[in-house]
Amino acid sequence: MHINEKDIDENIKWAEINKDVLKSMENPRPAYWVAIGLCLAMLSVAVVAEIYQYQTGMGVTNLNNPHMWDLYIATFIFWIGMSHSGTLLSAILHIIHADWRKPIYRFAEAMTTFSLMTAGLFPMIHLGRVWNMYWVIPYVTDRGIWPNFRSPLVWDAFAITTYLTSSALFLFIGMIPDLAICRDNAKGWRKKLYTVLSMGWRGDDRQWRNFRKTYMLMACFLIPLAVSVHSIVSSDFAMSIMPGWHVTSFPPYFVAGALYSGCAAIITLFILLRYFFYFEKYMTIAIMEKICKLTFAIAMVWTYLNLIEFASIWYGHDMVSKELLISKFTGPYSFWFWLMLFCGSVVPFMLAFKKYRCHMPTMFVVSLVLNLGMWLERWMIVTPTLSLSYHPFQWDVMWPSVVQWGIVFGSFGWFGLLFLTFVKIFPSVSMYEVKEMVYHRKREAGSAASEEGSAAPVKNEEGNKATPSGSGTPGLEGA
Amino acid sequence: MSKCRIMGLFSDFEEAFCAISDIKEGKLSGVSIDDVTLKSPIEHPEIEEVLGERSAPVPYFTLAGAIFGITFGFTFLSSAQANFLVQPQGGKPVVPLPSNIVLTYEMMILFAVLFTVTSLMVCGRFMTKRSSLYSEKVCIDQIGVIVEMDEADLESTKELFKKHKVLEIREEVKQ
Amino acid sequence: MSESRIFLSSEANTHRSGGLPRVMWMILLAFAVMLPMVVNAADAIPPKGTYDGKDVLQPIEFPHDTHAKVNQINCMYCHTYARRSKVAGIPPTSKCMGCHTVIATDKPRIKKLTEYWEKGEPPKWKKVHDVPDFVHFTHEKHLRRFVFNADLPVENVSEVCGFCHGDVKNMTVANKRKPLNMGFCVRCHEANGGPSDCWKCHK
Amino acid sequence: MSLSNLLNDWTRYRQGIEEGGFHDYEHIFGMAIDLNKCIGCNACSIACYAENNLAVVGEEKFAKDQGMHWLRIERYWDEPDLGADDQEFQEHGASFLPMMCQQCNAATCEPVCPVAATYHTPDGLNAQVYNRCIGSRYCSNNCPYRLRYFNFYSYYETSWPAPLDQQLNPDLSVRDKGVMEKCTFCIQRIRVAKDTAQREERELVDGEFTTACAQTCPTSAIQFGDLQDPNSKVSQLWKQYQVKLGTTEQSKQNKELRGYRVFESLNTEPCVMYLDRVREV
Amino acid sequence: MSGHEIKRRDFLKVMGWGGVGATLAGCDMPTTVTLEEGKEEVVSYMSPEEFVIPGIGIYYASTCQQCSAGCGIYGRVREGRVLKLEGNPASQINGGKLCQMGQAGVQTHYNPDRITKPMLRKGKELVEVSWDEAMAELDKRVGKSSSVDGQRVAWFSGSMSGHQSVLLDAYLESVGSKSHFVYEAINSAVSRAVNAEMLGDATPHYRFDKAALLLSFGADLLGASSSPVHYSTQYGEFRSAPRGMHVQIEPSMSLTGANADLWQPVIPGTEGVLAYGLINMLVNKMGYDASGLSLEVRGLIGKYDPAYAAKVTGISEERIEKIAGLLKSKSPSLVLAGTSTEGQRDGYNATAAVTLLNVILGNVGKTIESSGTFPFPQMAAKAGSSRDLLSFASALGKKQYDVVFFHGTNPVHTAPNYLGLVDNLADVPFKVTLSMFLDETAAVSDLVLPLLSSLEDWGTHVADVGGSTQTTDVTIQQPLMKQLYDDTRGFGDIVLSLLKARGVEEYTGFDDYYAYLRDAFSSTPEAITGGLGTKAFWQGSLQKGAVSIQLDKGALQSNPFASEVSEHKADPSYPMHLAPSARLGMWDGRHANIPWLQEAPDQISKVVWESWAEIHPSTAAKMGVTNGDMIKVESRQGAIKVKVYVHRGVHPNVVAVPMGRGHEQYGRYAKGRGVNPLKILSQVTENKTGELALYGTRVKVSNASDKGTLIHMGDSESQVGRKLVSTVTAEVFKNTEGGGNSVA
Repeated sequence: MHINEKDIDENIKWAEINKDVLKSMENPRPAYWVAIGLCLAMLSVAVVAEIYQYQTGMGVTNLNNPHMWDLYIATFIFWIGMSHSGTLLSAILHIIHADWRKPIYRFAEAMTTFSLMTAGLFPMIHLGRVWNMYWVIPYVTDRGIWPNFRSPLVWDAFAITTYLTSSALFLFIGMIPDLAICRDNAKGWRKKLYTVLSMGWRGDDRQWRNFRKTYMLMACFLIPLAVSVHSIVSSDFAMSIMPGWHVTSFPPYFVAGALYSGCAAIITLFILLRYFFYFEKYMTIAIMEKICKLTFAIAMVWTYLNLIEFASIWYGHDMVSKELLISKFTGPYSFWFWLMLFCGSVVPFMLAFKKYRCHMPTMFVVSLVLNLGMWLERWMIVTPTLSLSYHPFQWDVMWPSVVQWGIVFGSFGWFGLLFLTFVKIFPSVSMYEVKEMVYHRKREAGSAASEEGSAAPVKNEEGNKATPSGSGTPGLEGA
Repeated sequence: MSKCRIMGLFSDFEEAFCAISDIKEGKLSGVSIDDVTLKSPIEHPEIEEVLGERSAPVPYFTLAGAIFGITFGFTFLSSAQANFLVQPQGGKPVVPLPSNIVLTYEMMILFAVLFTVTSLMVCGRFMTKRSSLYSEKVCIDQIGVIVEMDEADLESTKELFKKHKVLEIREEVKQ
Repeated sequence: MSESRIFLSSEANTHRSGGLPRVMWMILLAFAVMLPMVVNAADAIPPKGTYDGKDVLQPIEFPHDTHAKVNQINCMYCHTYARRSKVAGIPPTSKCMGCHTVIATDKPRIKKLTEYWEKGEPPKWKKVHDVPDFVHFTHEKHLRRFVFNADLPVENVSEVCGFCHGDVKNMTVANKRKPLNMGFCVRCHEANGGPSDCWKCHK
Repeated sequence: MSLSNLLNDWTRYRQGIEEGGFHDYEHIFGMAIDLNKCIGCNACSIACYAENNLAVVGEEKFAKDQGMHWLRIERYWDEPDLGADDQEFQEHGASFLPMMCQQCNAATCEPVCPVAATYHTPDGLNAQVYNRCIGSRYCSNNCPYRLRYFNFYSYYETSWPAPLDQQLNPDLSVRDKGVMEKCTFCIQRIRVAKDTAQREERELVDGEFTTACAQTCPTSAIQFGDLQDPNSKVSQLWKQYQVKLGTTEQSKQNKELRGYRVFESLNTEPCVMYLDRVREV
Repeated sequence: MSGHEIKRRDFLKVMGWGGVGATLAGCDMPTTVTLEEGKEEVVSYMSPEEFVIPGIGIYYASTCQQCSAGCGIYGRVREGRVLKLEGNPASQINGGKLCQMGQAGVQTHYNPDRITKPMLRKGKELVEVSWDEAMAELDKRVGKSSSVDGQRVAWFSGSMSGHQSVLLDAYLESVGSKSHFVYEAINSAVSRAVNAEMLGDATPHYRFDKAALLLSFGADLLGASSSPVHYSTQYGEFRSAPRGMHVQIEPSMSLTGANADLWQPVIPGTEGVLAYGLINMLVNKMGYDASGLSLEVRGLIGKYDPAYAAKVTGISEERIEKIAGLLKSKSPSLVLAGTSTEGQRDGYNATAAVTLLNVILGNVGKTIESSGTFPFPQMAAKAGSSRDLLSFASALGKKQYDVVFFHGTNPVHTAPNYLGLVDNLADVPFKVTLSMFLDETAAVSDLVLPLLSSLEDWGTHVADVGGSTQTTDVTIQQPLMKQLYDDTRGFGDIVLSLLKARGVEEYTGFDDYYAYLRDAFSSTPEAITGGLGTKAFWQGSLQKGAVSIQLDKGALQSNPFASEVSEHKADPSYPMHLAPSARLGMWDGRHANIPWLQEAPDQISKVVWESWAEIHPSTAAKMGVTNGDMIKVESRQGAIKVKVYVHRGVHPNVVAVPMGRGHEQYGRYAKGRGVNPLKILSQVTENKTGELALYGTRVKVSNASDKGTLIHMGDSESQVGRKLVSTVTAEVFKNTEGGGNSVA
């Protein structure tokens, strides 16, 4: 297999980029439709399960007195976690001018938005009285009652609202120039849609200038926001007094876990999109390698934080937490716990080998396994604590019912459906930014090769005074 | 004397850059650099070298949003808590600082982002009608330079454009 | 007005009144985010709100106006449990018959009543003023607060009843005229220093 | 609440911290349960079913641990305090522990409820407002005693086939599905006594109110009363056994004295004192 | 009959449901709340009593009928519905306390499975008929005009007392029947017989609140005893400072055993040897004076040297010595025998040995007091025994009866299979059951008469346990609410109408049982009324719930005797002993249809809703079973399959299967749930008294190879190092709380 060492072939014509990406919105491979059908089927399982649960009561989930939370909350955290990579990585990489993010950030951000929308469903599904869900929102009534702002669940509501709004806006703002391209090329309802969404993008310097600042500012705000969101989600547990939950290292642990699962999900979706939409030119193996390396690094951070947690509990004085830890290793859930450690800490070592990194089918499986590990991590946070907490008389081992599994299963269908619909309607590769990437890379390459004077695109007829020296063109001054 | 606008489409940025440089250097009488607008498929921050630092006040709005978020957030939360009929404090103060700080922080970011986006819409003149000079090619791979000038200078401008290998010149259709 | 007298005589509410929230609400107003509820109730307002209740078909079309307005019978003469119990109670049939074995015996409604009495079966009245089952309203305490402890002459008790039941004096069959929702209760509790403990009403 | 009220509150709070807890309540209802006397007979538990409209969930749901017993008698077989466990036989009998909501003064369930459906009343009780509850079940997760029970189903539909429903106590609600519930220290009984006292314009007297469990306990192992009332039987007992609120570890003058609170080291401030079980060895 | 009842007690009428802030429907699930005006109904009283105020509960005194202890209760009544039962603080028996069965009395009353109309067998089926038809049928069979032979009429009931008993006697006399069988599956008939012989008082007062040591040979005082609440209140006193010590010797742990300081397992049937061994040790080693005993007794005691006792019982000599030492050092003590001691082939002798311990230790008169003599013997309690069941069964076998009445007991459920009760009953031409439920006995009857519940009916009761040496209470049972079903009748009313149908002159004047009771009270001697007028006395008695009767002073005699306890033999083919233990809750099975009690965890195993067998871990290990696995318990009379609960509170040779479940009929909560160990009892009777030997059955136990889980409350049986139940030694207790109330 030929391995392309470049992130992108800088000789791609800009018009070709437009054509390729626009084509993706029309003619995907048939596998795309298979995936859509699969997602619909999965979603319908969840819908049936949820209707049954709504009518009958939470009892159908097998939840019981010690186990008041289970898969719903675990999966909620999983989806929240998955949402972290897209926006957070996109924002960080944007700030540090890592331009290889450009072909992949759009779908990663879409993944953020949709996994947040999936995550947001879970607290609702999990509520005993969904129809009163709106009581968590601080709205003014004459009854003089408010939500309890002390509750981490209310923080969750605030944080998720903020995060969803911000990351959806970030995704949308970043997409405006591309929407303008779509607008110029679409017909029918799509034309109307893109005309409205592109908000009158003209591509003039005023728009670009404000656009650049806006995008940078939002990126700056999104980084701390994303970190705070998962820290707040971790405080659902860390703020309680339960052993196994009341852990100081939970916020960084959750954030690391979030990035980890997000990166793994990016790999999965990367491979899928690359296949569905013939994106081999843009989603290159070189980029894949970079994500894999990043994922590996985060996996090691996560492993380290795991060990920190074990060590601090092991050498700590809290006997109950220690018992819980031991039971995690040896108790009724130990198989899943070991599986989590295997998937989360051992499997990523495959990422250290270039042979595997560059082999798409392997990476597809590996990324799914990593995400399985991360899902197990959330389950192993939620359930064993409830099974074996302070009061031994109320210990219990509980396995989720088919209703819970059905809804969790269906949530993947829901996410998949949203995501696949999105990539079909919107450009999943940022056209203008790939152009930028190509442009700057070409100039870099040009500057390196300027002695030969062959590929140098820079006009120098009027002397060197008129040479633009923007970002991405270092070293030109000396030429 | 009536004003008119023309747009020249260039195949690459350097040509357009040089053309604008020429305008800046006063090679085109009656046309100042402020009359020039650049249209491009990608962002070209380096154009500021010739166009000068044009204003982009988005950060001020962001700052305002953040400050509003903090004040509104904290005020809203603590007034809600103070007005809570049953005072569910369980031995803790009415206005709990730790949780309010967390929530205020979220409000700060939310409003900062909202203000930023709003200001982009306003400052970037979004949601306005596109002029007839708009060319789809600008969104593909060509650079447009729009110059606004007296009709008298029309020809010299065209000349300048042609000198820089303009591909196409569009004139605004007069109503 | 006697109503306001009642409220002025109440103790100032220590829990909720005054300054900061109003200032805070002003700030809110300035930001023009939330408009309703800004006007914080002053300390002398009977419960606000109206409700347009529908007519209820009762087994006997009991004329409250004839009893309470024309004949000036005190509310608590018939709804006698109100001063002792959480419920005001429908008067026992024997109480009706106490008068109506003599008075107006030829009227059709009274004939209907006599039929019930002779059958030994009380009429099945329809409930007009209903609150949800998780609300435990107590008539007795409200009467104590607004009538007995407020030195209101017992003859005027209908003013207090009217807070929640409307002007029953001028109705035949009682009709729901007040919303009787939580906001309605809470505003009055705020204004008059009533308890704000959830468990007072919800158990 | 005005600014001065906010500040006053803060001052009160600071003082509370200095005094080892915030105890500025009208009453603090508490219990003393003598495990030396408790015989584990279950009478209290059934009395609670009768008083508080507790649903019978049936075999399948009980098997899934979805039962609704606000007051449960726990039975342990081990003997950690009498040296090694008996090897062959249960020579010292069983250890019974009646557990109902401990009405913690620093309840861990309260701050986590997103809608403030559980909060501390001026009576010093840990209230659960059923009609406000949205069923997030966070409170139960954060209760180290696991004494909160969730309505996993609309139990009322099957629990009281007519005419069993006529037995339901109208003084408190029957709970629908999706609502958390727990022991209230028979608030409806306390309220009746308080109302009577108010009507007669006097203070609440110890002994005129008690919980259903304390009322029925055949050995009088459960005592219930107001800890703020220095003359009440229960506060006398707390004093007698030198058990205090506002501490995470009881410091007694006489170390041998019985009396402890379950998990008091977690600083939940439970209002139920247990007197140690006694065995002659 | 029902016409004047309304007039009589109009204030008990059930007020309209919606009347006063109805109860149902909790929170606002959108579908369940109707707050529209005109949806709910509100109904007033016709003409209530002055003290009836809607929204305020009223308390009426009555007597609990959930077991035969006769506790005084208060019923809380609101809007005409009885909501909750509480103990009557004035009661001498329970002093304001109540057990779980008493609390559940409301669920017997409101039970959805009560029968509401008389049922007559037509063809194979029981069909609902009118009272007229039912009474006509009765008249045809046992009425004045019928040709029935009074000798061939039998009445089979549970234990009873008071005016109902008087009335029933009158009826049986009018019929000419001498066959009144009084049967209780849970009884203490053997102890009564021993006490009557040795102490001259069948039911002396046990005062363990005065004792320093309680030594119980399987007496489950706090659980299934003749007066659980009474004994529990006493136990509370007993445990207060100065704290008494409690030693329990029994084959499987009862609720009482679970509270013992020392619980000693024993092979059923060797308790007598152990008791003699203790006596031997006390006399020979501890210097107790045996000179008061006859030579014969002394000779017998001499045979049981501790080494022999240790060999038979399997309890080490040191342990026997320890217990003897305790008996010596802690005086006064109280030694009691319970079902496991009594329910043996020679349970009488074993019980006598236990009682002899009291005599030797000098407890008689100290912790055992005379119960006095009740001046109205016709009203005194007729205590149940299982001997009556056996003789009834054998009489049935001989086809001695044409008409049998059943009331207050369910022999078809509780009788062992070998008695063949169902088959024999099929030969009885006419069987009448007076019952609230269609239980097993009612289901095989030809006529079922629906009874009022105990909360709807009148009655008087005399308890045989409780009370002081000076007085005892005749407790009054009064209706707490209007009857739920119009076509149910009180027991007294039915017997009265039977009497009238027999044309007994004395009783024709009474409209109903209430009138009879009023009349009986109006003729109360002044010594009892205390000079109050008839009406005032009646009202006062109703309010108090009881009439206090001065007792004729009695005295305990001491007539020590002893007879040999037959040797305990092993049975190689059925090596295990069956302990069909009775539990507070299900009792003998009569409460199996109360949902609260089905869901109340068993005190020992914490199992709900199903049956279980308790075995020792070593037994379980041998069989390779763990908690929840199915085992087969097989006696010579049959086999049951039941899930197993393993704990160390059982003797390794014993399998304990609590009774109470395994109903084939009865209501929705009881039917088809669990197993009934009484069914497989062997044909063993107590030699002397002819009682059924409950603990005399030998069984073999095998693994039924069916894994399962027990439905039970709780998980860990260990505190895992948490300080949940903290235990201190009696030493510490004595140091701090000592003898007085002062705390050091």
